[in-house]
Amino acid sequence: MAIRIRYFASLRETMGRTSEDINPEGIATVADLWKVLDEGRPLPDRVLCAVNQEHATATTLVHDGDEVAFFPPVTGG
Amino acid sequence: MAIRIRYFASLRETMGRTSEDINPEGIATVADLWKVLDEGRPLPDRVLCAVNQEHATATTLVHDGDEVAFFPPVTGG
Amino acid sequence: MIQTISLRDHPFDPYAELSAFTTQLKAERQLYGAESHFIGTMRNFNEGAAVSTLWLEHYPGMTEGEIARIIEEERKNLGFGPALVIHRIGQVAPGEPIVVIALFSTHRRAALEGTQRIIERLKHEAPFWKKERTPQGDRWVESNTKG
Amino acid sequence: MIQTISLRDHPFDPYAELSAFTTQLKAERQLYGAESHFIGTMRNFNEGAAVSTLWLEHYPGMTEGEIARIIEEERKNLGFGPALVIHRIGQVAPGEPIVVIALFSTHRRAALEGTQRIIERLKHEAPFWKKERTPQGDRWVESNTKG
Repeated sequence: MAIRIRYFASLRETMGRTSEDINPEGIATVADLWKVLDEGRPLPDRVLCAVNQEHATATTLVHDGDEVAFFPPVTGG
Repeated sequence: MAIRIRYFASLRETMGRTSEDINPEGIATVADLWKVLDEGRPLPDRVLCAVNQEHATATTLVHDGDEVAFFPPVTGG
Repeated sequence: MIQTISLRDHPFDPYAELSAFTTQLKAERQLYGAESHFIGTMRNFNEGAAVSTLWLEHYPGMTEGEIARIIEEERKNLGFGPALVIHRIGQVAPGEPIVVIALFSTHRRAALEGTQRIIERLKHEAPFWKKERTPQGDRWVESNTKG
Repeated sequence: MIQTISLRDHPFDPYAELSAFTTQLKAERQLYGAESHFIGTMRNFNEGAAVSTLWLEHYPGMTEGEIARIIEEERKNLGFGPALVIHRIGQVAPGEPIVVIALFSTHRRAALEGTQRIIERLKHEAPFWKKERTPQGDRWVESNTKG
């Protein structure tokens, strides 16, 4: 399936990229997706995520065409 | 002793006066003072008072030269 | 500590007042990351009756003193900085602001909670009395609502 | 319901924005006896270090969507009316406002509590990230404080 990945703030700097389009196989959740992106490592607690621009968790399901974002705790306001 | 009395809002209208200077004898508290002003009737619960421009109660002592005010519940803001 | 308590017998523009007060803080403004305001405005309806004008009576001297005391007590509790309170007296028309409160603080909690506590206490402790002019005649407002 | 959510990449005058929003309400303004504002401003000090400028990153689309969702949920709970939220993005200098919130309601509780809840939730739910430029170098702000 086709997934659009986005990274923000310190995580964007750590990952060394702003976004990427990937076509992973055999993944169901955000946690599965992260492993593909980060060389098999599990999703760290301090990394937050959104699916299609809504807050999500490690167990949120991802589908073909989704936009999935990863970012550190938010600090606006 | 000499006391300056002031009335506000609906109580001013009920009493028919804005202020008065009186020289009562044998009174100690705000409650005593009210009886002098209102033909011996006790201070009603709904009448609030201030002595020298600070909130007071029926048992607050009054002294020569004091300004004592009576008024209904406040409704500002 | 910069502080203004002002009773006004004429309409005022609350946004211009807030802007002017902030300007008065000058460089000190940068100490405060948080600023909280409350504006109470006269509605044209109250308890089911149309209200055409309001008369606000007060106790000159004590009213200002009570507002200052409330601010002082809350500042001691909460630790906010500069404070502005403007309150109308005399005749007020629908749509006109009656009260403006502004507080500045380093962190948001002091300004936000202080504003809430000051408007609540002002309504129950500061000597003001409202008389409403309605089509059924004049009536004194008997008490303020909680919250 | 009149509502504005606006992200700005340039400084703005919060008092002029509040005034303009109120003007936009026209006659509806008279329905609301209470109006509550919060302004968050950039200080020139944070956690012991002088801060010269701030960089505010956001997630275009999601940021506006999250703010709208927060307002909608709180409006359902509290029952306030018109709402304004302005938030800076990009480069911010000390003394410049970062966020402005304004709520209008019939009675004071909805506007006051709504303002407090919206700033709290915005700080913990809306996707913004602050990077500070200090004499010791740039650093990402790691988390927002409670209250």
